[in-house]
Amino acid sequence: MKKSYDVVIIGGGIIGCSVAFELAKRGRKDVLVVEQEYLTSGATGRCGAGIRQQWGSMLNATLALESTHVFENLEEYTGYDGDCGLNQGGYLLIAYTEKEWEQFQKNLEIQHQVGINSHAVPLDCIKEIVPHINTDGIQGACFCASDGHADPFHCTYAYAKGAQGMGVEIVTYTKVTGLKVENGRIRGVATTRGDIEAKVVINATGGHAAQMAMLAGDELPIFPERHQILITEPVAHIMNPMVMSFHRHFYVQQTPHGSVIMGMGDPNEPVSLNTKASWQYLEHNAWVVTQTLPAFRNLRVVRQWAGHYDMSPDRNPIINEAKSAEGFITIAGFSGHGFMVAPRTAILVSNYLTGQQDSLDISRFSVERYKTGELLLEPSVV
Amino acid sequence: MRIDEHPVLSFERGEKINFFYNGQEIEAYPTETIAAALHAAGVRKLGESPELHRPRGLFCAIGNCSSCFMIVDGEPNMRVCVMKVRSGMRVEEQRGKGVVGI
Amino acid sequence: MKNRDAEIMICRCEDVTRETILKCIAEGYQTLDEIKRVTRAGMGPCQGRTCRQLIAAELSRHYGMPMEEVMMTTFRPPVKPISLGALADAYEHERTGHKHEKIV
Amino acid sequence: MKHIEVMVIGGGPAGLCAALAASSLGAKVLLVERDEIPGGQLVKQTHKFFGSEKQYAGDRGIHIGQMLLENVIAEQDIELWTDSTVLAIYEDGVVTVEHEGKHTKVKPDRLIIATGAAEKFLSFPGNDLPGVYGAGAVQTLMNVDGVKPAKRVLMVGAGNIGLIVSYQLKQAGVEIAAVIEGLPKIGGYLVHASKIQRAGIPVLTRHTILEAYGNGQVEGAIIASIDETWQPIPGTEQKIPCDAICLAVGLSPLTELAWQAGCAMAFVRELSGHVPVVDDLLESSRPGIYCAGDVSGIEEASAAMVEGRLAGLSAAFSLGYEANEAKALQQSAMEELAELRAGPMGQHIRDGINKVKLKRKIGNHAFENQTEKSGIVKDYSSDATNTCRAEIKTSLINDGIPTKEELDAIYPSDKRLTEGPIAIVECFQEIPCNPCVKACKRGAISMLRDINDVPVVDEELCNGCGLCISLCPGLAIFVVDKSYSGDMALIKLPFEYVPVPKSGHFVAGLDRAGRELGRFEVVRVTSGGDKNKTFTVSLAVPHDLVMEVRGIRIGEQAI
Repeated sequence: MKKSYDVVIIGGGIIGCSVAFELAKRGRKDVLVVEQEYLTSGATGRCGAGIRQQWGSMLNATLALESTHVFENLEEYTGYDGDCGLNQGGYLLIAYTEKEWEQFQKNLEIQHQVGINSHAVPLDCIKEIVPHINTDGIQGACFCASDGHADPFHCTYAYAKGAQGMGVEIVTYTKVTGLKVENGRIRGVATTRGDIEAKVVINATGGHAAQMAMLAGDELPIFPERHQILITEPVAHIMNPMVMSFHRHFYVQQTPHGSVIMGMGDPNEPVSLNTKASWQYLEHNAWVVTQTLPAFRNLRVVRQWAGHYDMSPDRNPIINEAKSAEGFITIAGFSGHGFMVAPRTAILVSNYLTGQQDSLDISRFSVERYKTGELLLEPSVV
Repeated sequence: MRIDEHPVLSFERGEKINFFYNGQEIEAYPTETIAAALHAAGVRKLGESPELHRPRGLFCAIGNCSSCFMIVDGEPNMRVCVMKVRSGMRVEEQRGKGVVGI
Repeated sequence: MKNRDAEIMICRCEDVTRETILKCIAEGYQTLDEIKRVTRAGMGPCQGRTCRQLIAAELSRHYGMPMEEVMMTTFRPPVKPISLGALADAYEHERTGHKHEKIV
Repeated sequence: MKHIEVMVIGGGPAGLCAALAASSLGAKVLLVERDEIPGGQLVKQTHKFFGSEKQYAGDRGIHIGQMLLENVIAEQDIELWTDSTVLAIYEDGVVTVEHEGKHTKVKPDRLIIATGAAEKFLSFPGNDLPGVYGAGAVQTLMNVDGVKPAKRVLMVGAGNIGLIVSYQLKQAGVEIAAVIEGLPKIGGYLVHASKIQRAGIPVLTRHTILEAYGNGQVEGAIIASIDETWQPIPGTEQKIPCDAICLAVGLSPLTELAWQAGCAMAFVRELSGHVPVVDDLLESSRPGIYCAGDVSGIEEASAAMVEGRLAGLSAAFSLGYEANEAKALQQSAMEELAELRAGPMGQHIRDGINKVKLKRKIGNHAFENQTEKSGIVKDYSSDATNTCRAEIKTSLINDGIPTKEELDAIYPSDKRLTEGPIAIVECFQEIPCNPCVKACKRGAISMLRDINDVPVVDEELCNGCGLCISLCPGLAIFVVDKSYSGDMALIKLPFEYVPVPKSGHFVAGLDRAGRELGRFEVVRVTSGGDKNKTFTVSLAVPHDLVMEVRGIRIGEQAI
């Protein structure tokens, strides 16, 4: 570790590592990633790692589609010799209310405009996609065959190792304890291993982002919210796609390894950095999922855990350069879908930092939107 | 090989029962675990490991590890070291990951 | 010569050999958590009860670090697998105060 | 949601005693055991326990387990859930249990974690072949299910478990190829080693297993000598044909629930791994959560029982039950523990506990205050280290066979030997055990300071009655009678195998290494009783062999 870097990235999750990689690819190689534990130890390593393109806003649909293209070749793209575990088994979105079904149909139009190969599934064809599903109460369904799931650890390591190969440095078990701001400009970070100077500091700390930004005098509406997941024993292949219901707040999917992984949102979950799992969640998710997939009653849960969503008011990412500290950029607030849009987000941010053109307008993600009211409305989140 | 005479213990085994191992009928006693009954019948390979398909047998005998996973009456991943044998039970070698009956 | 390490089983549940663990350490992974994530060792039904100490010992040996300093991974619930059906019934019971009929 | 005052997780020696102690003070207890039959390791321990009367020394583990279980069942204030596994301890203090197939929630006021230990695994090629077992697994198969695990076994590890299970295998009629041990000395009690040596089972220290081989299951093992750096010495490899390899390489505390509960943990080598940091009353850093038995450090079951009792008392006491009585009972439990740990064999436990104490001082401040609040904490471990204890330095520690010097030192005078029968106690190691002292109605066997001392026989008081032979848990007492006849002397030996010889039979007499010294007539066989199960066999041997013959063999069976 040197005393000074061009860019310091705080947070060794998928966002921090992918940004490091894209920056290095664009020639900004004097980069240090600082991670408080090990890479992926935060939200990335705890997430469901679904990759969904079936979004309801043009922006999210584009981010997701273009990210999916990166995931499809991530090993080659980063030069990684491991397996990122991408499994494109599709996402089956099921609507339990008329209103939801109407929304799905609107979403399809947006998806088609962007070029996503999603389609509506007639009720009598749902079982062809997921044979074990209980179709009672389902009003409609959509499917996108190229949606899927990847291994969050290997994806992050692919970026991290690719970045390291180009000269990026990564330090783990090192905590950022302070930010150095002078004359309205970021100057560096204080860490448990000493002070480091930097021209640009990127805050990719997920649920901790608001706290971190405060150290630079930047107030951001990002809140950590606990979300929980459970996983079953591996069993032989029983289901291809991810099944997801916004109405019932759950998603469930079988990994290539054979385990069935599922998660559930709780509308009453308080804002907190708590990452303890609860028995209430365990029972509730089991109940909800077995209502839709009764045959899963025999599956046995081997593990449950919790992580954070980094929530924003409109449940979309905030990419923001602090007014109080020029050069201090927060990339957070992904509200539960950071993993699946990370590749394209990293490209967007890196293009911005290296002065390159981008087809997307990064300013749309600025925190200014909450003042102007130009929110990034997304109807389809769990 | 059951122990018939022991200097300290006496085994009250109850009535003899039969169960099936890979379809083959095997004698057992209801006081025995499936693993013990199979050992008594000379069967020590209980299955094959999930990825590398290595032969696996009993290891801990107290339900701690996963070495003795077998398919019992169609249900995979059963720890036969702590599961009592029952008359007519169908026990099969588990080769690789279990196939859950749904 | 036969590769001895490929014949040494470290994690029975996930079939992870010593060869895999050592390769992982050689690639620079430093903690049990990372090794668990990259190899799945310790993620199986026994939750690392048998392999955790063996991997910790390998890390201790490789990095010349006393066992006292090898960080343990989190022990996540449940300690024994339990069926979704049993969990769902418990939820149903809390919700309605009586036992839920089994849907098959 | 079920509410209970004291919940005990684990129905082994610690858990059973914890439940009994807490309820004895008036607390309502829920005891949860994952197995069908509570008892933990006691259900398969066919050997007699060491320790003192207070820990039921001299009784076999299985009988102690049955007795404790009967007491638990008879106690109205203890609810017992068997076949029930605790799944998790959550942040809100809720403990989930799989009970009668249901996901059941319990909210205890106090929690005692007594989950015991799991056997350690070892790295060697073929270590997952069918036929490689944990020693405990073999014990379960033999002693619970009554099934022979194999025909010929290689035992890896000469700690107490390795030695005891080897003996039990022999009792079940299984051949033991050898007991191998990586350390330069035997780690278990030497009386256990002596017992198997005279049955003809070699104990090889500084040996390791290089690999297990076999097509689909174990057909043998390759072992070798190792040097000081634990490296195999080329050229010393030996092929050991066997159909089972038993790993008795130690236990590690089963601590996942303590981790989940958020108890402060520390890696303490002397206690065999990560353990919850507890205070003298066994409370963890999480107020209201206590840990007892192997989960907080691997020790003998005798210590686990006392720890369980102490944790149960502490939990009930903290709820306000029988404050005065509880304090005195806690005090005496702590004294018992100190006594059990006072000998050289308890050195590592004392060291380990001292390390935990250190962790506690530098750790959680609130925790430290809480410890002081209890007010009755006294440093017993340093008392124990003050006394001078000697470790065995002769070859006895390597093979379990006493040297001539060691034997000469305990032999009675020639005069006394010719006068009539007298007990010879071949117990050279300071281990916490005293049933022999209690066994002698004449007070002829004594210990100097405490139960860790080696017993001394008063040759004037001893009349050679032989009552002590079948009461010594180590089977280390023999009675020699040189006045038996002009040609022959009588040797009385403890005997725990089948078949039992009958008087008039001729059997092979064996020396301390299991070598045959000749065939001799059995003169008398007396039973130790239905519960004791140890026979005393009297054998007529030539005068010059009476100090050599220490075992017998009937037919091919070395004993």
